Amino acid sequence: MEETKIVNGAWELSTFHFPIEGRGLKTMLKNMKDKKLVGFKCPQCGMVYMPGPFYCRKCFIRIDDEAEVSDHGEIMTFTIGYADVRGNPLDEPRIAPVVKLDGCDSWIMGVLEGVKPEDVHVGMRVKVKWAEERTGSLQDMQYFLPE
Amino acid sequence: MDNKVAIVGFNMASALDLETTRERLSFDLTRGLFDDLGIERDDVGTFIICTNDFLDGRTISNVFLDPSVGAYMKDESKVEMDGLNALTYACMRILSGQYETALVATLALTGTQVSPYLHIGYTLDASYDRPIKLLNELSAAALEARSYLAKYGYSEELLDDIALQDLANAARNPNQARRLEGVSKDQIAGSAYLYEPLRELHCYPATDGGCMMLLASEKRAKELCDKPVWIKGIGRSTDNYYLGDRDLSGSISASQAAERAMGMAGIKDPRKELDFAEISSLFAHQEPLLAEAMGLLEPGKAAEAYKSGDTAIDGKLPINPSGGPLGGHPICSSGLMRAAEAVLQLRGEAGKNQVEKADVALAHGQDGVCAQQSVVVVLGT
Amino acid sequence: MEDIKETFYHTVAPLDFGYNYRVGTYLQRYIDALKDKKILGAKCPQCGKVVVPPRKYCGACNKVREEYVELSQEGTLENYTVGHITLEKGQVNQAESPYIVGMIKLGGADNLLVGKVAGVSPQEVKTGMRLKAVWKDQTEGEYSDLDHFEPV
Amino acid sequence: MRNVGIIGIGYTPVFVSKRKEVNIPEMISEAVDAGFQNTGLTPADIDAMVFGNMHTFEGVNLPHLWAAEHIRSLGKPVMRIATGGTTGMAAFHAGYYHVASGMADVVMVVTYEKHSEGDAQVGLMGIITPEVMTMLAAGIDVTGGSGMGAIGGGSAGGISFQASSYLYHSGAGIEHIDEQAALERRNAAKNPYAHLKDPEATAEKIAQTPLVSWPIRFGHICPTTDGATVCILASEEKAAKLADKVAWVLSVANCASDATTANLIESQITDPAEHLPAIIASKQAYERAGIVDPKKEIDYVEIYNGFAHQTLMYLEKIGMCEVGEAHKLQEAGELEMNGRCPVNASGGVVSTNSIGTSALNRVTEAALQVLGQAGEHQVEKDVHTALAHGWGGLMQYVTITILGDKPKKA
Repeated sequence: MEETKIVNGAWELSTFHFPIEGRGLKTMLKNMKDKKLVGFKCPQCGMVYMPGPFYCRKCFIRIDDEAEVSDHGEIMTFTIGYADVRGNPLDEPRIAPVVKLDGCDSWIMGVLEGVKPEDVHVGMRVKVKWAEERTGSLQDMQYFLPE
Repeated sequence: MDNKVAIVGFNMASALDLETTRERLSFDLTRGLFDDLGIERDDVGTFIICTNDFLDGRTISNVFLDPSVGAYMKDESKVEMDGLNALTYACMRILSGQYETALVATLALTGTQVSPYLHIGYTLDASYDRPIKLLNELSAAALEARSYLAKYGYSEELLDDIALQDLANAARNPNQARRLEGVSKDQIAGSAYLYEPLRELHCYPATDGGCMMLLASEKRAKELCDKPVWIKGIGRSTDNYYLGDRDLSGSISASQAAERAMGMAGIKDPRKELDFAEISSLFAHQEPLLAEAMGLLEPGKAAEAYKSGDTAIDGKLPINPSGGPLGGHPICSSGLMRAAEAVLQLRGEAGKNQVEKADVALAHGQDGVCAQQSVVVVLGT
Repeated sequence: MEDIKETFYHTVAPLDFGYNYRVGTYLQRYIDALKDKKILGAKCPQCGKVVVPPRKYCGACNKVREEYVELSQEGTLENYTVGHITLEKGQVNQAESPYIVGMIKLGGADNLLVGKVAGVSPQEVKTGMRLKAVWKDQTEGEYSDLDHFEPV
Repeated sequence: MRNVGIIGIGYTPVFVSKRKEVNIPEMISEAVDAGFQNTGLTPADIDAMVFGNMHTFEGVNLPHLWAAEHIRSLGKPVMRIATGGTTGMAAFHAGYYHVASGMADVVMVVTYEKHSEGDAQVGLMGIITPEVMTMLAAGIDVTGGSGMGAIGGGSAGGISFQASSYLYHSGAGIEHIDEQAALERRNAAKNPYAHLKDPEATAEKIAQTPLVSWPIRFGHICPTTDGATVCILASEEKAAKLADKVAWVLSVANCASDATTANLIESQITDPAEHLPAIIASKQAYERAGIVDPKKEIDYVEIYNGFAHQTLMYLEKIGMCEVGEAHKLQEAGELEMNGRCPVNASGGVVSTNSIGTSALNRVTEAALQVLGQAGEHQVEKDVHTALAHGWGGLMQYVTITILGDKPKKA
């Protein structure tokens, strides 16, 4: 059968104004200036989330208590990126681990330096490499290094 | 459906700007409902979320809402239509015997996050109506309005009378988003034309809102609350998409849906047996149009009914005693809110808007352009 | 009392995601005819009703419409609205001047075609008016070839 | 609870990357037609319909409205369900509850996707665009440039974390993912409704495709497909009148968790490779179907595998084998069409993915095996019971359906 004409349409996302929860992320960023990682702790089950949501997934109650989290942790899983988000090849493969920091129950994604791709493994101990000059943004936490 | 599924509780909020996020709105309303009923999330068997990706600005709009309605590690599904369809699905899950309780969770931030008109824009025929650019939610409603007025030779003044009744009811209702104290007919008739004959105050306002409702089986309902409201009948139907193929002066979807719902509820004479109706009339003319289609108003008698007060709170058959969607229309929640308002009336808790006799009620919801789809639920004590 | 709004991010996403819709077999025939300044409808083999623009299924009869029918370029205005606003990307803006959107019954069709009506003022337009199709001088096989309808 | 059976299936004649001649309703109508033709039913026999797809992939809201004539829904109740990748099966479950509740006797479930009119990357990005924009606004680099928060450092980030964690916990290697992709593309070659077909596919050929994000290669990833699928469900009483052979629904179950790809707005607490929802939903489904030992009692499995490792991973999650055993079954040839644990004889999602249909096709393909109507891709062993699985969302939804050749005893 023959090809038929194309007409264009769009999903006009540009017209949206999204209110997005930010307490957890803002609290985390603010404290990073002092090389501190701060999450929120459920008063009932004790789960520590970072960035901290305003409620506990499991207990379904409000969370308002802050809790400090270590900058050392363990790799739970990882990937090695060979292409960027658009699928173009990267110059150097990039190791991206998902890390469970000590004292925290949620996981955080990042970049791992100082180790060859073939040597990274689940369970590996890592620590945060902090920036010398910190501004209260996520750039303060530069990457993970082996412990 | 003889008293097998009941509404045991609900919690809703609506405003022009709720100053909240989707997650917070859904958590706050759900938590509030659980506290009211003295239950926890483990007491809920299944969750039906009702949101729409084009309103939420997200593909799979329930992705971040499962935990915030308490569905973490629970059975959950999503209906993407008016909330009364989600109520229908929840009801089915209980009727099947698989679950004793079901939470229906609806919300949309169509007051502050996104224009409510976009969502209908995306339902239009992408290969024809969208490139032609003549139809949109408002122009389609205006064509429907003129068609209805022309059918009986009504003047545009009827629209002002309808809007006045609804907006005055809404002004007294704390659950409504648009509360215009002391609203007058002149104010309505003086508001700007959007598409003739529809003026600004004949149309629903852009609204933020959400409504969470817990349904339960007969046994659980009696344990969970003193005043369960029973779902007596449900009916749904679909009309053609193409406006040019439809008789816009009536509504096939509403008449078929109502016939099915009333058939199930055993209602033969709706004007006698129903005590009031909550109708998703997004535009003033839709209230008598839909009421007529559902057999609640005598055809051609709308002008008299609104003048004489038959449709008012103290009238023969009150329509939208809550104020209806002209007082607030958070898409997805709107139809469920009609049911929630009906529950308030049936429990005698509707405050200043309480109708005198409230034992059997009808709630209506719609989807698509000019109510292409309707869903009707009959509720009773 | 915490200022709730202070804890939020207010995010915009300056993106419109694009889509490419195929018009399909029936509208392609319609567009091809527009190039020749003709308006096509499609006829149901069972009920015989003709719809414009053409579409594959007659929903009422559960039949595929197979026959294309050329329609008259004149018709009656059955319904209309005067627009005082425009809706672009969901945003309401005041229209430069009021304009008419009509529903027109073309000779030979059983449904109404939504079309732009011009050549008559919004005060004078009324249902029952006879209208005719007005074409672009140079037709290109686009929906816009059929520019508008105006009084006969 | 009333017994519910599948009495008819309809596919578009082809599942390919681009249907350039038809528009969206015209394409869907082909599957609806097939459903009617295959069963001899007419629209008058259908009490209600359920419709599902992922509508931001084409930018059409509630497409069942536009397509009403084409899907023959005038005058009928239609319910729209959408839950990401699980949409097709979530819609099927809604159809099931329509009948099980007694609210309808015969229900048609319609699903489709016409990926070629949109952009699948856009559709997927749309899941988290506001969150990603927020992270950018907060100074977080999400484009894979530098610093923390780079989303997985690449395009297949979240899934790669899952695959990587799966390999670690199971002891399987990337070569097993290669082989699984090859095996399913070979199966697809026997399925007329599959998209990517390669009768000569081998692990070696797949291994030559470039790595996107270790351990995921291009060869492990599903295509984007245009197609539509219809499934007709009926009550036991109606099925007896309307169909000669019925695939009975023994149970349905589903489970949702939190979004399991870490982003910095919503903390992740669920391991994407542990996949608790799959464990919970399958246990529930077995219990409801009265199945005690799935290894012995389930004859055939259809896994929703947008990525090839998921066949192996989910076989373990749903208890078809122990953790760490799936790749051993593969090595022993047991996952093949003539094996003891045949899986995805259809070619799976990794071969065909018109996303709205994908989870429904798991059910319809399982049904064809139960009915003995799968033609060239009918598996060798007798199939009395079969399980269909779906996943979706940000890897947090799981749906399970169990089918049998006999109705469940009351």
